[in-house]
Amino acid sequence: MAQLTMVEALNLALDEALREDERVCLMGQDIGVNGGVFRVTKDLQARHGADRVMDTPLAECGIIGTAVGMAVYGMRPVAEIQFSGFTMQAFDQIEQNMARLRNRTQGRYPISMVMRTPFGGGIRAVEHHSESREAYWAHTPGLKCVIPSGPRNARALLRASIECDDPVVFYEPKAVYRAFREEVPESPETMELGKADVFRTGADITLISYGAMIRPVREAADDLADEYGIDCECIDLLTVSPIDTTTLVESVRKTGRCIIVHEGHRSCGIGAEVAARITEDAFEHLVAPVRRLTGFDIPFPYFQVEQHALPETDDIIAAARDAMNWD
Amino acid sequence: MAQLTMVEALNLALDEALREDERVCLMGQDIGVNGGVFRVTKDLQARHGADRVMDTPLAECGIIGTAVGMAVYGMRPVAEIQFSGFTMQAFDQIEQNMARLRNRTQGRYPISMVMRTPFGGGIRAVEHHSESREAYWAHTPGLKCVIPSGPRNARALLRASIECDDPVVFYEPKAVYRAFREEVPESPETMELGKADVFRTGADITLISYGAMIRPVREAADDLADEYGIDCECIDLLTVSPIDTTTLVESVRKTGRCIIVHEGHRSCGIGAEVAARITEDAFEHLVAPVRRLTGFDIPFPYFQVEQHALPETDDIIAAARDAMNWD
Amino acid sequence: MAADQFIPTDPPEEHTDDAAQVPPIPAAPRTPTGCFNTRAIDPGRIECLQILNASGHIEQGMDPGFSDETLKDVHRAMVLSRAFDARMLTMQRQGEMGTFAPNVGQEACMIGQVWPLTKDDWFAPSYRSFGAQIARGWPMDHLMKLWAGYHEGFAPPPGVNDYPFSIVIGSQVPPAVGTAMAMRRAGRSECVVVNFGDGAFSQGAVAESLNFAAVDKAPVVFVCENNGWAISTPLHKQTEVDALAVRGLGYGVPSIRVDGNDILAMMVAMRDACDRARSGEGPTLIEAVTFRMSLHTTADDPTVYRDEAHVDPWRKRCPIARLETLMMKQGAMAEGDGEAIRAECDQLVLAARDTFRAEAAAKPREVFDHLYASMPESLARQQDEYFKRLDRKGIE
Amino acid sequence: MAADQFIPTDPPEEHTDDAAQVPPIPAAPRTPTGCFNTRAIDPGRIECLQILNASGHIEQGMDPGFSDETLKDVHRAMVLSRAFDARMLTMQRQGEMGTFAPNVGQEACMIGQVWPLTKDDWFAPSYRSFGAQIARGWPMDHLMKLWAGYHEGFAPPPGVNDYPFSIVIGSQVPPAVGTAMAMRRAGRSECVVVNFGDGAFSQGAVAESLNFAAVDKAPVVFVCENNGWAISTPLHKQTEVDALAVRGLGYGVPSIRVDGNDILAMMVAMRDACDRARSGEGPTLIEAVTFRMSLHTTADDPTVYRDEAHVDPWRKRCPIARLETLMMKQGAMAEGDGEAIRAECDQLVLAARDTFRAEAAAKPREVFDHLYASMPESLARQQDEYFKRLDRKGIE
Ligand SMILES: Cc1ncc(C[n+]2csc(CCOP(=O)(O)OP(=O)(O)O)c2C)c(N)n1
Ligand SMILES: Cc1ncc(C[n+]2csc(CCOP(=O)(O)OP(=O)(O)O)c2C)c(N)n1
Ligand SMILES: [Mg+2]
Ligand SMILES: [Mg+2]
Repeated sequence: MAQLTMVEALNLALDEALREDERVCLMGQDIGVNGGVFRVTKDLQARHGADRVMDTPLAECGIIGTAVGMAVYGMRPVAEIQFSGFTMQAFDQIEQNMARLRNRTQGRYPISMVMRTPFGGGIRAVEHHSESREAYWAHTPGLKCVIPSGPRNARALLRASIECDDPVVFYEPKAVYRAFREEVPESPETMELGKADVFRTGADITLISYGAMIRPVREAADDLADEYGIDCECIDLLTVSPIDTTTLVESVRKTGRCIIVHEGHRSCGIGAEVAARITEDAFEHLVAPVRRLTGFDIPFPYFQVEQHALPETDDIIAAARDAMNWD
Repeated sequence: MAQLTMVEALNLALDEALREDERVCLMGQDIGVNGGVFRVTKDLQARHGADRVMDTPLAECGIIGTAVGMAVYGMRPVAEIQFSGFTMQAFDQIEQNMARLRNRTQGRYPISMVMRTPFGGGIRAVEHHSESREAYWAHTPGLKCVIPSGPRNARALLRASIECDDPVVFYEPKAVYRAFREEVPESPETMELGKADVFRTGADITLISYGAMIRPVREAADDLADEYGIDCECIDLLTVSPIDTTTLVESVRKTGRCIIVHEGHRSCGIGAEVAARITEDAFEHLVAPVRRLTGFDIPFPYFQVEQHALPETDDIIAAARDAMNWD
Repeated sequence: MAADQFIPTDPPEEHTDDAAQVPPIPAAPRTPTGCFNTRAIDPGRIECLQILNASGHIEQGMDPGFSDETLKDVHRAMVLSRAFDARMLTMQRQGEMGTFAPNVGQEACMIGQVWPLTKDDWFAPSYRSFGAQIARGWPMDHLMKLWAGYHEGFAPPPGVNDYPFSIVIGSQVPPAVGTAMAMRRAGRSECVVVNFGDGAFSQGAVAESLNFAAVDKAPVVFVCENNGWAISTPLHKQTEVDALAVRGLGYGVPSIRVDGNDILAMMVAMRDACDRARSGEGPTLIEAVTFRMSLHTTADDPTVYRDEAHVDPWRKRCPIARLETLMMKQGAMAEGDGEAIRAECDQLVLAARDTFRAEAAAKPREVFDHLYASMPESLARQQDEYFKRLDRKGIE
Repeated sequence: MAADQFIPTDPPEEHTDDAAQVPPIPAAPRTPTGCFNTRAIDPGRIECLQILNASGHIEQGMDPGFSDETLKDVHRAMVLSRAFDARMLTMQRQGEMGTFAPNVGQEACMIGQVWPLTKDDWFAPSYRSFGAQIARGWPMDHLMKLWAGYHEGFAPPPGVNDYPFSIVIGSQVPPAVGTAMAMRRAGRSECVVVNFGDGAFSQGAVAESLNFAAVDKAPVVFVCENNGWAISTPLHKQTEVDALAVRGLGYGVPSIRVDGNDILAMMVAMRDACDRARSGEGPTLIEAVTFRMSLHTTADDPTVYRDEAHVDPWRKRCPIARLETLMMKQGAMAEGDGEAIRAECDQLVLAARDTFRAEAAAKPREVFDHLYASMPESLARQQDEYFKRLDRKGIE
């Protein structure tokens, strides 16, 4: 067992995958000698060679497009996009080939690849470096979108994503990269994709979230219990596409109240989808409408003013108290 | 007054705009001599010259990127993307500059431009030619997304979009292009963007839709009244971003039931957003959960089998009858 | 002050004060006439290859020595492509096909570019490359399904490695390079041929692909089929350069122009390029210069934007006729053989049509089947909803 | 059969049977040595410009004859850029700035590229171009706001036409071309200068931009500041070509390499290119060859990936020192002047810092203000929600 940060846990998962499966290769900007701008791929080129851990030219469309082509040939590329804001440069290849080539060829060419990219705010970065656009991927048939929340599940989910026969957008909450350490077992671990994690059970209200927002949700649940006697059930989606509707609906059928918390923009965001599904399937159990506590429909604010545009612990507490008083 | 198809009405609006405002220019692939593959820009190059009605090279990112630059200089470009499936090639420029340059420059450079593109299925086209991805635009802060449903509102909304000081994605339902003719007044007309149209009032259930789906919704409402005595209120969103929440909520507060019908994929689609908003604001009036009758989360099927993947009149009727019996 | 006020009067001195490691930046030649008065690179310096000239004669000393059998094979493949083309147009006009993109006149490009490929190699076609697809082993009835809007048509047939064609212009190019990158890593001596048009060359994705292929020394041959038009857009509106091959050099990809209506030149250039790829020398760009003789697609009306006069001169350059002249001359073909082969090819196409008609069946219940390796639960629920809809409508 | 089996033994015949309108496809020179044995284009043929050599001497006969005043102006601008750079690094280390990208060593590129521009022209910078931004009239305190994460910093100051810098690599280039296209249509003799790096040149958007500019004859000057590195990626991993300028020729854009550490060469090349643009001759690409002397950004640690030995030779090529040698020689500068100017520039930067400190204030209530010309109702509702949140937290 080792106490690892998320960055170290991801590095471990990649190293394991490279060791155990010769089809696996990594590609991206500055991932080789430099080990990636966040050091997620540190030392991997030295260990596995420049043909398996490739520094690419500065062109995201080229990265994703060529990764697709490698997957078609049977490799399992893991492509890094330096920040999720730059996935826009690869949108065509993501939507047209990564997501659809399997379908187009009637299953003949499975696209077993992963696009890893750090997302989200909270690290005082410049514009285009704090995007949370998981809803784009959830709205793109053919993709899966996986979002870890801590070192241990990051490692297990990344391994599972690399082993998955479908293309996965692996969205890494960069605010968590070095935020804390966690015990990560020696022996390889994977987790089932598409399964949400009920990490706290409770009777009064369901709090749904993922990624870096899990921390404030957890804190809020503690405070709500301690200070207001409100008993929260907390769910970490882990996979935002496909969404584990069953787990969510089961919870809300029990609690009757729900808040979904995320950084991404509100309109047509993950929260909209979660709210719609829960309302469809748990309507008669709902005591209050599902509340969305999300990023606003504005570009992520620059770092002097970014903090309060993100849902914080006290905002979750306030929203939960409101929901408990709803009428 | 003239009886025009939507293609002719759009052509009229563009011609008017070119005549009345010298800042307006058109750009796109094959829009000049060829008049566009759907002939929306027919004769406009001959009338207004090749510098104002420009044939561009085959590069969508270049088209939208340069259009942004023209807008920055004070022109009002109207850029055509031949099919909405190819807007993916321009996603970077749409998200990073078209949508955000005004905000980035604190209002110094308004991006008064329109990206026109035909969307939707129903014309037996090949893959990538039937996409409905308005949810991408609705999830992208800074854009407006306008969708006409008939010749007359197409002409008025296109003029309004060109006059709008903000960037507009003008999504043209190509199944309607030549589907029917409508009276279009001689004198120029515009319509306010962001306002939904309640084109039929009713007491029992609200049917919300836009674009090519308005036709089956209208037919379904007629049949539901005639055959089942169900009195539908029908709303044409016209602008899917921003959504005219007030009009929707008012209606559902009255009817208590709602179906949203669209071609686009379901997860994180416009229907999710509409359902979430209505539930937030009309929860206590809802008798049944908002029902989404939408495209599925699969790539739009090839044309031999596309028909039944689109909501049809009888599907709307069935859904409305279900909703009336909901318990 | 104008540029020519600083025209140097003497040849510049050599510098002697730079450290050895300083890159050779201010290397000669420096312009003697101001900065921009000369175009430093002359597109004429791009090499051009023609072997079989427009009258069907082999240029002196350039005979590649192909056997009669080889010539007969490629000839037949070209004739078959044209027969398929004609039949598809008819079927489209009769409502049996969706939009279709003819390739009449481009048969030498089509067949020449896949001629050197083995089963282990890969081909990434564009939508106009059906002649090449047939030559690569795609059954014609299969391609008919594709053009008629059946999902099955896009699945590469068993034993064929290729990509299905790409509808989004240029989008096949980055994956094709990726497949080549994978081959190099696998240590196999295989290669990829990727086809795209003169219009497609304007896509940034194609430029990125050239660069990726060059830095990776990927075994890929880029074939830019320059047929002069991208729908209504003639080459001179698409680009300022005359020879698109020049573009490859900007990415370090050796590039050549080939007379795309000369099957021998296409075969030779392609074989060399594939050999280069297989032996680890990296990518090549071949600009095959040809002409779009017919419609862009059946949805297109070229009379709106181009003069038939542009087409006429190209009629004389028919790649099939040109090859036949040679074959007649060197005895690989006798009087009447041409007609016989044409008739035989027509029959093959008609037989394929019959198979197509017998087999093609809309399978609305399969549209969810191939998106994921295992279907997510929430998608399965949508499929249920869809099946109920089909049930209600009484659709199988 | 290998390529050289068909080596022609005689020069090819001319063809005489093509109609006049047939494009000149199989034009000479045909290769005498197989298809790919020669690289048809020799990158050495790209013109290179250096005027002031590395020892500060003007190459014989190349004196552009700039006045002392002009030299003093550009010298001062370069010194100011470096002073700003140093101060920003300090401020960043002290926590007063966000991530910052130094441009030390690239001052000749910076200043030279905007030197010929008037107020009416436009400049589209990349993030490392702050020296040029200062020269274009962006107050230094304004730029400090930008790097410190205040929204106001990105708004071009009154009277300055320019784009704010682009954070997304290459994304500024298509809009810059669009602005030039608009200028041409407006019939003004203005031009746009757009700056991007050697890494950025791998982006497809940049390739598309060259093509758009060329076909439109847009008055734009592309400045590719080739500083040898894109974060940790050296040029030879970024591309196979030695001279990026070659790439412009593939799109029909006249292109030149310039010694980017030679302010005179930059000024002359830029002036010529801008003149070309203004007089309707269309775009130009200038590859300014320089070196990234320092960190990529303050978030970067170059010791991980590059050897200081690569940097050393470039220290001798300091663009400021080189200009000072010339100025001393021609009497535009006297002993001690350099120190005085440096001190003066440091003072200016400190004064800007004071203004910045006095003025910079987070305005969380303004983040919704500038997205739309008029705020949609549903966004206004979100703003209300946000304001209530701020109220609850006690934030102004
Ligand atoms: C990205 C994209 N943009 C636009 C189109 C529409 N379109 C289909 S074919 C075509 C012209 C292609 O020209 P070229 O590449 O020269 O190939 P050719 O048709 O001549 O074979 C266009 C613009 C498309 N399919 N994909
Ligand atoms: C589209 C995009 N991809 C990646 C990045 C991350 N990134 C920032 S700077 C940089 C290197 C740029 O190199 P170059 O263009 O040579 O400019 P330089 O930093 O040398 O001035 C990278 C990869 C980005 N900002 N945008
Ligand atoms: Mg073409
Ligand atoms: Mg660089």
